[in-house]
Formats: sequence, C-alpha cells, structure tokens
Amino acid sequence: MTKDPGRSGADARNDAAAAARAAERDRDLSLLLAVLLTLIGIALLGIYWLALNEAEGPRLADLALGLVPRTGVDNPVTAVLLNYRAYDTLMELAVLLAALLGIWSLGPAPAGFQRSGRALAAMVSWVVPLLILAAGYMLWVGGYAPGGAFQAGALLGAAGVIVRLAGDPSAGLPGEHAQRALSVLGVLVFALVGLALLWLGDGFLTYPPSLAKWLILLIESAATLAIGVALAAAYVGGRPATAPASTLASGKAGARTEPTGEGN
Amino acid sequence: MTPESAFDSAALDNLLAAPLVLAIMLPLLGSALTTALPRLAPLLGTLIAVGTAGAAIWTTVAVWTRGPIHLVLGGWDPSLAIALRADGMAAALVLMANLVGLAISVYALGYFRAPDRAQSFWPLWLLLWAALNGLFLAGDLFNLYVMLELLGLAAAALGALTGSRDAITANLRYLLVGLVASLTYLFGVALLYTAYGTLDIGLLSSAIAADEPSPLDAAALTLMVAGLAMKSALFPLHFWLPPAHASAPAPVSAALSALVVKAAFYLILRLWLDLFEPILDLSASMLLGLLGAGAVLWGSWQALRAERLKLLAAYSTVAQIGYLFLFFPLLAATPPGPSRDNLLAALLLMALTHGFAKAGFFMAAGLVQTNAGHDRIDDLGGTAQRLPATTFAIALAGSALIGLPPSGSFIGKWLLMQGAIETGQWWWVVVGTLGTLLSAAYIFRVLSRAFGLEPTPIKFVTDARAEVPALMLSLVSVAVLGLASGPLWTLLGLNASGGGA
Amino acid sequence: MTTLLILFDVLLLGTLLALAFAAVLSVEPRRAVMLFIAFGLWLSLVWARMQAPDVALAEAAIGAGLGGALMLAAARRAARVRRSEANGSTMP
Amino acid sequence: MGAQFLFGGVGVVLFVLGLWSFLVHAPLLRKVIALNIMGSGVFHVLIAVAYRGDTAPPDPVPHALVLTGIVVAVSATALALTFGGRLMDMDKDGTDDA
Repeated sequence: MTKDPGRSGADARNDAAAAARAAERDRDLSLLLAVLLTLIGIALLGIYWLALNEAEGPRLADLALGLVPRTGVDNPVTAVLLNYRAYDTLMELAVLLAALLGIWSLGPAPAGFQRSGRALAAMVSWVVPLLILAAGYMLWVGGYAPGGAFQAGALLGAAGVIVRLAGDPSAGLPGEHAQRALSVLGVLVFALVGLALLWLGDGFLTYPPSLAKWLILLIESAATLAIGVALAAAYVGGRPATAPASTLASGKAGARTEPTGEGN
Repeated sequence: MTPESAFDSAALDNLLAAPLVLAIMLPLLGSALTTALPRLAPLLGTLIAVGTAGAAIWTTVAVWTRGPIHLVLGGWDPSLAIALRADGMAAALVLMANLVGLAISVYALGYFRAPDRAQSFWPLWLLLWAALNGLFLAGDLFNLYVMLELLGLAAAALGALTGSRDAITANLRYLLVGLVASLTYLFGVALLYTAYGTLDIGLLSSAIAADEPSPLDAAALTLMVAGLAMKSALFPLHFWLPPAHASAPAPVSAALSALVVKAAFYLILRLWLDLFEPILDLSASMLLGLLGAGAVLWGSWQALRAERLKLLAAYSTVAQIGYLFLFFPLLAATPPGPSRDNLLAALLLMALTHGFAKAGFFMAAGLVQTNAGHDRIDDLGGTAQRLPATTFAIALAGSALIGLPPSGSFIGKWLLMQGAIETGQWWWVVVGTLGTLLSAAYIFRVLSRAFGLEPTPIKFVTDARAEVPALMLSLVSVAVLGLASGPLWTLLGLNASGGGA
Repeated sequence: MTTLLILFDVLLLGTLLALAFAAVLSVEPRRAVMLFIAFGLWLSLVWARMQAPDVALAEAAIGAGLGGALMLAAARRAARVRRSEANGSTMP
Repeated sequence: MGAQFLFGGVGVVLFVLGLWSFLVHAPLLRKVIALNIMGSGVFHVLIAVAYRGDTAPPDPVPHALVLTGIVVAVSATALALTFGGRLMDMDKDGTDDA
C-alpha cells in the first residue's frame, strides 16, 4: 500500500516504461480515493453537524472557567494544561522525550552541514538573546495571559535553530551530559512533584491551593528548558558528540560508531 | 481544599491509588534517569523494572482484595480531570504485561552487551513500558491518545534500534501508519467531545446509554475502532507488522508482538464493552469477526510459508490477534450471564497466553539467531543440541500458540468453539480448526528442523541470563495459565464495565 | 455588519483551504514546505480570530516554525541527494 | 452554532485532504506534510468547538488538548524525518549498515 519512502533513483530510471504504466495506475487509484474520501468527508460533515446539535450546554467551558481562581493561575488554558489535565501534559513531555531518544538512537548527526550566509551570522548576535528574553517573558506571562511553557520552549528551540543555521552544528547546545540532563528535566521535575504530593497525602498531581502557583511555575520552568533543548536537539538530528575533556572513557560516542546491526 | 471530614477517605483513596500511579510513574522516572545517566542505564533500568513489576503486582492484589479502583487525578470534578481506573480485566493485563516486561528486561541485560546499544535501549524501553501501563489503566479518551502516541513513537524508535536499512524502512512505515491511526482515533474523540462535552470514559458511557442511538455514535465508534484496528494489525491492516516485528532486536520484537499490539486490541475491547455496547448490533461485531477470521487464516498461512523464524513469529501474531477478534460476534450474540462471562474469560485467557508465549518465542528465536548467526528455518539443524533450553522454550511456546493442552489457549479455544456452537455461529469453528491445524504445521516445521540427528547435548542451559527468562515465559503460558486459570474468573467478576462512574 | 464579518471569515477560511491544497499538491519539496509553513501561519491567524491566542502562538512557533524548519532541512537534504545523483556521483 | 459549523467544517475538509494526500503520495516529505495537515484538521475542529462567539469566553479544555496535540505532532514529524534522513544517507553512500 505505502511505497518504500526512500527509493534510490537508479532503479527508477531503469524501467521508465513500467514506471509510466505504474504512474497511470497510481493516477486512477488516487482519483478513486479522492472520490471515496470526498464522500466520507461529506458524511463526516453531516456527523459533525449532528454532534454540534446534540450538545446541550457549554460542555466543560463554564466548569473549567469557574474553577480557574482555585488553580493558582489566571490563564484558563494554563489552568487546564498544568492543573486539571496536568497528567496529559506530563505524558506529552514524555512523547517529546521519546522522539528525541529515537533520534539519538540512530547515531551521531549526519555530516555535510552547510553554512549559511554572513548576514545571518551577524543577525544571531542580537536575535538569539532577544529570543531567550522573549522566552522568559512568555513563561512568566503564561500565568495570566496567552503564553506558557510550550510557547516559551518553542522560542528557545527557535533560538537553537537560528544558531545552527548560522554555522554552529550543535545549535548552541551544551555537551552531551548537560544536554541529556536538560532534556529530561521537564519529565523529572513534573513526575517528582506529582509523586511528592502523593507522598504528602494530597494525591498525585493534586496541588494544595496555597502552593499551586509556585509549583506550577517550577514545573513550567523545568518544562520550558526541556522543551527548548529537546526541540533544538531534534533539529540537530543526531546524538550529541561527547566533549572529550569532561568524560573519562567514552571515546565511543564521538567516534561515529556505525550501527552494527545486532543479531541481524 | 479537602474538607476535614473527608480527609480519611481521601487518604485511603491515595493509598489505593498509589500502585496505579507508581506503575506508570516508575518507568517514566526510570526513563528520565537512564537518559541522564547513560552509563548506569542497565543497572538503573533493572532496578526500575523490578519496582515497576512490583507496583503492577500490588495493583492486581489491590483490585483482587478491594474491587475496582477509580481515581480522579488532581481532586477536580471528574468530568474536568483525568481518571485512572483498574478493574479485573485491566489488572489481569497489567500483571501479564509487567511480568513479560520484567523477563524482557532481564533478557535485554544479556542481549545488549555493547554499551551504546544498551544506552539507547533502556530509556526507550522504559518509556514504552510507562505507555503500556498508562494505556491499561487510563480512564480518559484524550489521555489515551497521548499514550497511544507515546507507545507508537517509542515502539518505532526501539524497532529501528539495529540501524539496518530494513529495520528503519519497516519502522518508518510503522510510525507513519501509527500516526494516521492515532489521528483517526483522535477525530472520533473530538466528535464525542463535541456531542457530549466530556472525555471521561465512565461519564461518556452513561451519556451514550442515556441518549437514543444516533449515527454520531456509530461514526465516532467507526473512527476510533478503525484507528485502533490499524494499531492492532487487524487483517487487512496488518501489512506493516511482519517486517517491523521481524527486523527489530529480539527483546523489542517480544515487547512489540506480545504487548504493544495487545494494548491496541485491549482498547478496542474496552471501547466496545464500556462505551458503545448500547448502540451496537450484531452486524458490526460480525464484521470484526470476519476480519479476525481473515487474520487467522492469512496469518497462519503466511507463517507456514515464512523462511525466517522471526518472520514466522510475526505472522503468527497476526493470526493470534485474529483469534481474539473472533470473540466479538459471540459476545454480541450472548446475553449477559455466566456464559458471557465465560467467553470474556476465555478471550482474556487467550490474550494472556499469547502474551507470555509470543514473548518467550521471540526471545528464544533471538538466541537462536545470535547463536547461529541467522534465523533461516531450513538451516536450523542441530539447534536442539547446541541450545537445548532454548529449543525447549520454543517447543513450549509453540504448543501454547497451537493451543495444545494444558496451555491457556487450549481452554480459550475450547470455550470459543463452544460459544460458537451455542450461538449457532458454527462457521467460526471451521475457522478455528483450520487455524489450529495451520499453526500446528508451522510450529512442527520449526521443531522438526531444530531436532536434527546429532549427538545429545551435554549442558541443558548454556546462557542462563538469556535463556531462563524465555523458558519461564513459555512455561507460564503452557502450565500456569492452563492449570491455574481459576483466579482469572474471580478477577473478571470484579469488572466495572458498563457500571459507569 | 455581520454579513461583512461573515464575508471576512469566509475569505479567511478560503485562503486557508487554498494554502492547504497548494501545499498538498505541490511536487517540488521546498515549495511544498514553504506552502505548508504559510498554511501553518495562516492557521494561527484563524485561531487567533477564534479567540484561541494561546494555541495560535504555539501553532505559529511550534507547528509552522519548528515543524517547518525540520521539513526545510529535510527538503534541502533531499535536493542535495538528488543533485549528487544527477551529477552521476552515485555508486552502483 | 453557525460559526462553529463553518469553522469546524473546514477542519473536516483538512482532515480528509490530509488523509487523501497521505494515501496517494509516496515521498516521505509529502506524507509528513499530509499528516500535519490531517492533524491540523482535527485541531481546527476542536478549536471551533471551543469557540462560543466573540463575546463569551471560549472553552479552554479543547485549547489545551490542541496545545498538547501540536507538540505531539512536531515530535512525530522530527522522528519520521530523521528516519527518512538516515535512509537517504544510506542511499547516497550505497551502503547497507546491516
């Protein structure tokens, strides 16, 4: 059904005639699918209309908005993300970590990175500090206005992308150890706060109202750093090179070990 | 916030909830720790694995002694917050998944000898484990989406760990299919939220039951089940499974085939029983049964034709998942009562047996592969002499896959056939029999190669750390589950399904 | 007044759909990514219009911004591979 | 309700469009773009459901769900594109690491 995503060009050239026939067949198939999916789309539109009609009342809106004063933050979306449904947000940080670990497991970042123009490099010196400042502002403002950990983390990640585009292959990220520690910071702090509250008798991820504001800020700060580092590291696209001085005996990670195809 | 009078009950709730929370949080924390301290990964990972399995056993014991557990996180209104829940069915699957997980962890200690392999494996494996426990214990539809994505990403990353072209290609496809599947599921969730204004499974269940059946419910069900069917590799959406499972490292294949696919199936079952029971008619269940029958026949046939041991095991998973879907039309045709409970227990018994047996089979196959340098079935001669314990594990797991007595799947299949005859759906008996014959053929094909005419072995166990877990799992699938399946019925009596919150 | 507002909304949504179709239908990788980024930014505009500024910010920064950057890098890589193949530097 | 249907309807169209493109286009990058548009469609439906006119405050719950979804989508995009990049490198080198 799905084609091999990475076909080499060589065998594609070899059988041009067959390819042309296949292309024709693909066109027919894609047209057929288009008709089919149009019908499905129309049906789904009807269903959506039904769903809108079936709903009585404001769904969760009034309940969620009404309880915001007890969540420790004023921005309702932050209240949902970090209080009502904090468990989702914790797991979402885990998803980001899974992606990053998956990227790292494929080995070091590929070589062949090309530098961009001089103009960009000059821009970096003032854009990056600005982005970092903006991230801090975004994090703080998220308590009562649009913003929060994810937007702030994204700005940090964007700073990393710009640094890499300007010629630093490591996107301004620290060495391997620091990178590993920072990228799990969000999950670690979040889960530990949750478990500590369970231990203290409040219940898992159940903040006491008097502390809620500060606990949420703590979690959000950790999450911002983790998201920023994870996004920038994902953009780098490979395991970080180990700084040779700071480690004892891991010449392995830096030396481009080829995957050995264990057991295969 | 908690009123003084309610404090005691809240404290008790906390204690009851602790094992559920720990079963999810321990592996998550473990993943963070093994990422941050890669050199200690095998040690930390093993400790966390033991702890997680302990939390899972604790969960099962808690459900066993006190009945279903329902925990609303955060102390908010149940419709607003996320709930965790464990009833008999969830507890049984959690127990199986975590015992298998522990065995896989021990096996992995011996399998991933190269440090950077181990450093990649442990954090991802613990994330996968957290996602599995999270899925079995979730009580919220959107939380299930996040868990599904976590499961999908971690599974694809683990599957590609060998770094070979085949593995990356197969797991990229697996990743993409999984993403389409979870978005399809999410669309169904969005429709349900639009109509009913909550994401909690218990509340939704009552809301759906209170309303007239509408096309909206049917559409949401279709979208969600279609997405999950893709993830559980239901025929004909199974195309991604054999290459992905066959190309992964052996401990990962074991986890993917025994646990990950089963989690998606479990969700279909839960949605079917908990949410959509009131709106279902026989035809929908019949369709699932037919697809299951296709899976049984096609999967077994392909397993018989497979040239490599791991590919055989992967196709056998397609077939075994098919068996589980055969139960849907029978459940739909059986009114609530003891015979329906029997069917449910049989279904669960087959799922659990397959979990243990397939994990044991893959782990043994991995040992054969590392020992012989290949896993071509035709060239397996002498394996019984070189790896007697491993061959024994394959034979045991194989007999559980066929459904020979006294394995758990023997009882499961027996009750399946009985149910088919009782409800007048005799054609499933034909499918079941054909599937059993085919599975006997593919298992004996492997064993006849492995037991070549060569001198008798000197030592039964050659590599304890790797062979014992495989052997244990196979033994559980054959002996423990078959001979001592009684407790399962008790545990299932503790179901909260349909009860609502 | 309301008809004007509806007209504005329809225009907003029409542009969104047009960008989505263009992104999906373009064959050239870099062009497709550029259109996707435009789609993401426009989407965040629509979401801001629908009283969802938090999500709009996140979509602009994460969905369109970082997602787009990742895709652009992939497109550049694909183009480089194609170029080196066209130069006949591939191994048999 | 009219506005909700108008906005959400576009989400449904985006979902179906993305699904179609995912099924018929082979190159990885196009599949990833298709997936992202499919996801945006679902998110758009949720945002539309949250919208309650220009005067009433919107429902924050779907907003939070979408925020979560956006991060999940970009994670998946990053992983898929890295897989694809690895395959491309293997093509270029003409080697198979196995």
